[in-house]
Amino acid sequence: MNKQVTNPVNLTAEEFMHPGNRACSGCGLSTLYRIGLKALGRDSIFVVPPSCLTVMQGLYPIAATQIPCLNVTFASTAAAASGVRAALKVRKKENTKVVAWAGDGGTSDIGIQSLSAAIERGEDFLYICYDNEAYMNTGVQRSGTTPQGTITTNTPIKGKIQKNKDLPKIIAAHNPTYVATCSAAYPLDFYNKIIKAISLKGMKYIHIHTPCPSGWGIAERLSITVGKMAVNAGLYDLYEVENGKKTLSGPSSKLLQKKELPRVAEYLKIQSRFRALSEQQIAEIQAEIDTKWEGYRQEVG
Amino acid sequence: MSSEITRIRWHGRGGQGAITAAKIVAKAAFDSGYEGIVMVPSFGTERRGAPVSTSLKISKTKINDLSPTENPDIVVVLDHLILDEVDVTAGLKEGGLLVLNSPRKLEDYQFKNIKLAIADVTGLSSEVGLKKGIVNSGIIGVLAKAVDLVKMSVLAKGIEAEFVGKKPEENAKSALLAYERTEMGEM
Amino acid sequence: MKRIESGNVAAALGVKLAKTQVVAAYPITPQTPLTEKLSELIEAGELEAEYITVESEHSALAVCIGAASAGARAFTATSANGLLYMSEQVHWAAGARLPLVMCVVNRGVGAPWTVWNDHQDSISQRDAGWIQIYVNDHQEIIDTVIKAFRLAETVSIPVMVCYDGYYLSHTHMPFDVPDENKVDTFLPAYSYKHTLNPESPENLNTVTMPFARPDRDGVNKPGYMDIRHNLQQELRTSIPVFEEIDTAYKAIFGRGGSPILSAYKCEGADFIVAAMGSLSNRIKDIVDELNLEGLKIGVLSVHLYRPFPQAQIIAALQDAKGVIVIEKALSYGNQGALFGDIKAALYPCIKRPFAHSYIIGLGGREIKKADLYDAIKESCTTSETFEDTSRWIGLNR
Amino acid sequence: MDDKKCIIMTSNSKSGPGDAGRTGSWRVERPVIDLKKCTPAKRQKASCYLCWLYCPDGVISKELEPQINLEYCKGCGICAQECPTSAIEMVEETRLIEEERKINEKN
Repeated sequence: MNKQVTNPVNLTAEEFMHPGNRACSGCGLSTLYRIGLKALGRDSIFVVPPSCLTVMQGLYPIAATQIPCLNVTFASTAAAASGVRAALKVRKKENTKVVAWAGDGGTSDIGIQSLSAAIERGEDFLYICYDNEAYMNTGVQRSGTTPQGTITTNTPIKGKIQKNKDLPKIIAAHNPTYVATCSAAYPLDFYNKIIKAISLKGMKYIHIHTPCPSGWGIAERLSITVGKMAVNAGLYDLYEVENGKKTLSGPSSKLLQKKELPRVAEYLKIQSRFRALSEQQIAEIQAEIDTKWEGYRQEVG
Repeated sequence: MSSEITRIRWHGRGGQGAITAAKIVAKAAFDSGYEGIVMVPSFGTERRGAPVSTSLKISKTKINDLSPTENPDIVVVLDHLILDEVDVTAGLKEGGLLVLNSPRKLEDYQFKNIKLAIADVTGLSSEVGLKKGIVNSGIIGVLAKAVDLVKMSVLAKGIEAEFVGKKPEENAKSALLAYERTEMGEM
Repeated sequence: MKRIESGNVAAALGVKLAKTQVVAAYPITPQTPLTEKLSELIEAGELEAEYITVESEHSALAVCIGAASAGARAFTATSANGLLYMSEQVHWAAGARLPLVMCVVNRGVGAPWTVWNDHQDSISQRDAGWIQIYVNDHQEIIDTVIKAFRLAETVSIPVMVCYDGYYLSHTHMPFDVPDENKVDTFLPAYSYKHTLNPESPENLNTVTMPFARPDRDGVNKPGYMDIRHNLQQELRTSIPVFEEIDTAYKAIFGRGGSPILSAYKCEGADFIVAAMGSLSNRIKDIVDELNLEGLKIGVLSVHLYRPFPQAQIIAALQDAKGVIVIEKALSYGNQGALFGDIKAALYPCIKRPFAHSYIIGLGGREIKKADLYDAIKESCTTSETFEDTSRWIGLNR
Repeated sequence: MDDKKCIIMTSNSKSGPGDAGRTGSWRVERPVIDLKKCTPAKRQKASCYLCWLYCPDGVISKELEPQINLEYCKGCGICAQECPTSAIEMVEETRLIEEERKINEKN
């Protein structure tokens, strides 16, 4: 491959997002959004439901983004994006990229119906879910993707009882054109996956593990660090699914060569949201990770 | 006004084509210069096989009342077995007309104060090469014979137009044959 | 060209003539045959449009919201619980000032389930900021759908064209299909002021403060309440706009002339029956009989229900002795919806007619001619003053 | 068609900086770059720029001597945390403001 590798030096310096926006200090979404826009470029239209992104993109009459955006109701993101795509088709502006960008609640909970239908119809747009593992915009309530044991404002003492939904797996079961998982701690991997996604026709889905300092109970400066820890411990895997085939990608694929991964306890204990987890629960999480990676290693032989 | 409206109520089974038959008559009436045509299918959850009814009102002037007909001048029955399930003559005006597809004869029926027009549409439709159970074209012939509302030639054209791609000529022939074979009686 | 088809087909042909570009469809009785017909027209190549089969009514209107915001003429249709399921989107479309057209094929709402006709579905959405038009027959359906697109796009407010489930949707009646070329001259190309455009990016429907706020150039921009006030103002403006559009339509097609209210034998009448939809046509027959009996009585059919045409209502009713409102929906816990609105409109009049209210035909309950006759006649002869409750006719049948 | 002159008010925001105001005021700590340690500054060659990459607010410039736009920098400290040469130090904002005030007074 003689493809140029994207790095911070050759990545465009052009910014499509304005400083002075309303993202919290140290916001994982903010980095992603900034780098994501560089990959998407100006000829894009966003569709955004209520989420931290709604606030980050600005309050009327100032937009923090330089990309046209349609704010829509919580449950309707993928349907509204389908409408935008249809209009561009009849207006013969098919090169314009349509990008739905929603949070984990907006995707795994209230938005899953319209998203599922859009994939089933074979719509042509990119759906990005930034998963900060709770309803952060409303003040940290548990969502379908909140991990078991997480303290949130409506699981305040015992932590969330239930396990999280594996949303990318649910999406992949629909057989869209492309599914990828990313981490906000690896913005260049995200950049590359967007570039790939927008080169493909049909429905593309990117799911991003997105640290949130206030919701996760970490110092602002640690949001990249903690994201890397989740990937390196093998807890959150970065992969792509094409034609039904799942392949570990980017930083996660490099973990295959390692005999032992860093312990997940390190990742869990740095965040106050996991303070209700017992040693026993942490050991169970570690055991699940170990089994999973044993499986990955056997697959590649 | 109401006295100028001819009201026809159709009885059939879901899937039998009573609505299509009523539609053909409605179009033919429209083509024959009637301005007020209202064809009201029975409202709701039709299911294949279950008895259904349709109202057709025909007038020279616009009709304002879109409700199903309670007091028909004519009742058309596509399947004589429905007589056992439904009181088809309910509300039929005195001296009104009952148009019936039945293998039985006029004398087999005992109605009071009505005219009866009868033909074995089921039998003759297979005679002209239609699939068994196609009776909605034939019954139109019986109706045309019994009442002078719309000319048989206009109806036959309407049938051919409606059944494009579905044996249009055989369907028209079925109606013409039924027209010829209709037995009429008053009781 | 005259055709004899169902009301749903009449609506579909109107949508086709309007050269709608995006259709979102989700089945619900009795609307379904309308969007089925559109799928047929699109698959047959008679209408060049994107047909999107969504998974819910909520998404149906979302598709239209997306499409209209991105510059395409969009349409959907629904009934009953489907309309209620999209209610959030109904409000959204009005607040975003999207020029959508939607047919509501009126049906009673659950629970309990009913598939039959009344007006509770669209009446319950009367406060959403849409223009609501109720039509009485197939000719009005097809003509109004075409006019609705021009109206919506002129004032940038979405329009609901409401017609009775089954009574109109499934009934076959003759109507004239307007000439395509003439419709093209009547209806200009789609436009939306804030179309999503990468060349001049705007962020639409953003969080808006309770107060005015300066933009990037320091110019104060309105707060939420000002934006909502503007919607209210321009809904009022849409009344004369609709009249002008109707006049333009009449000039081309020779039909129309009473888009807001249509009056039948109301001139010099002592009593006037007010109603909406196909029921108003049916009441004409009763009124004819009562006139023969010596009563001076007419029918006022209310077509434009939102924005509510107060001035026209006053002009039509203030000289009568009595107004009898017969309707198929109510504001539960209060009274008939149209009745309440008509009374409120008449309040400023020095000499007011009495006003009586009847609720009829809910969930498809059979409307008997005798019931209508008796109720109207009783109201004309008892001549009580304003009433605050509605009488229900046809109960326990 | 707009003879009735509808204004059509909607919430349609136009792009511009500072929606949340001068977010530099949010800072508790200020990133201070030691150019002797900063890789591109030291090498005088475009390189590294991880601070620029990770900065959530895009307030660090991609220059040979990277500049931080303190008007908008929220002071999260990610740049300091992720800098491979530890060239960025987070310094208490109030202390720096106080020092700056003194310098200004002298001048």
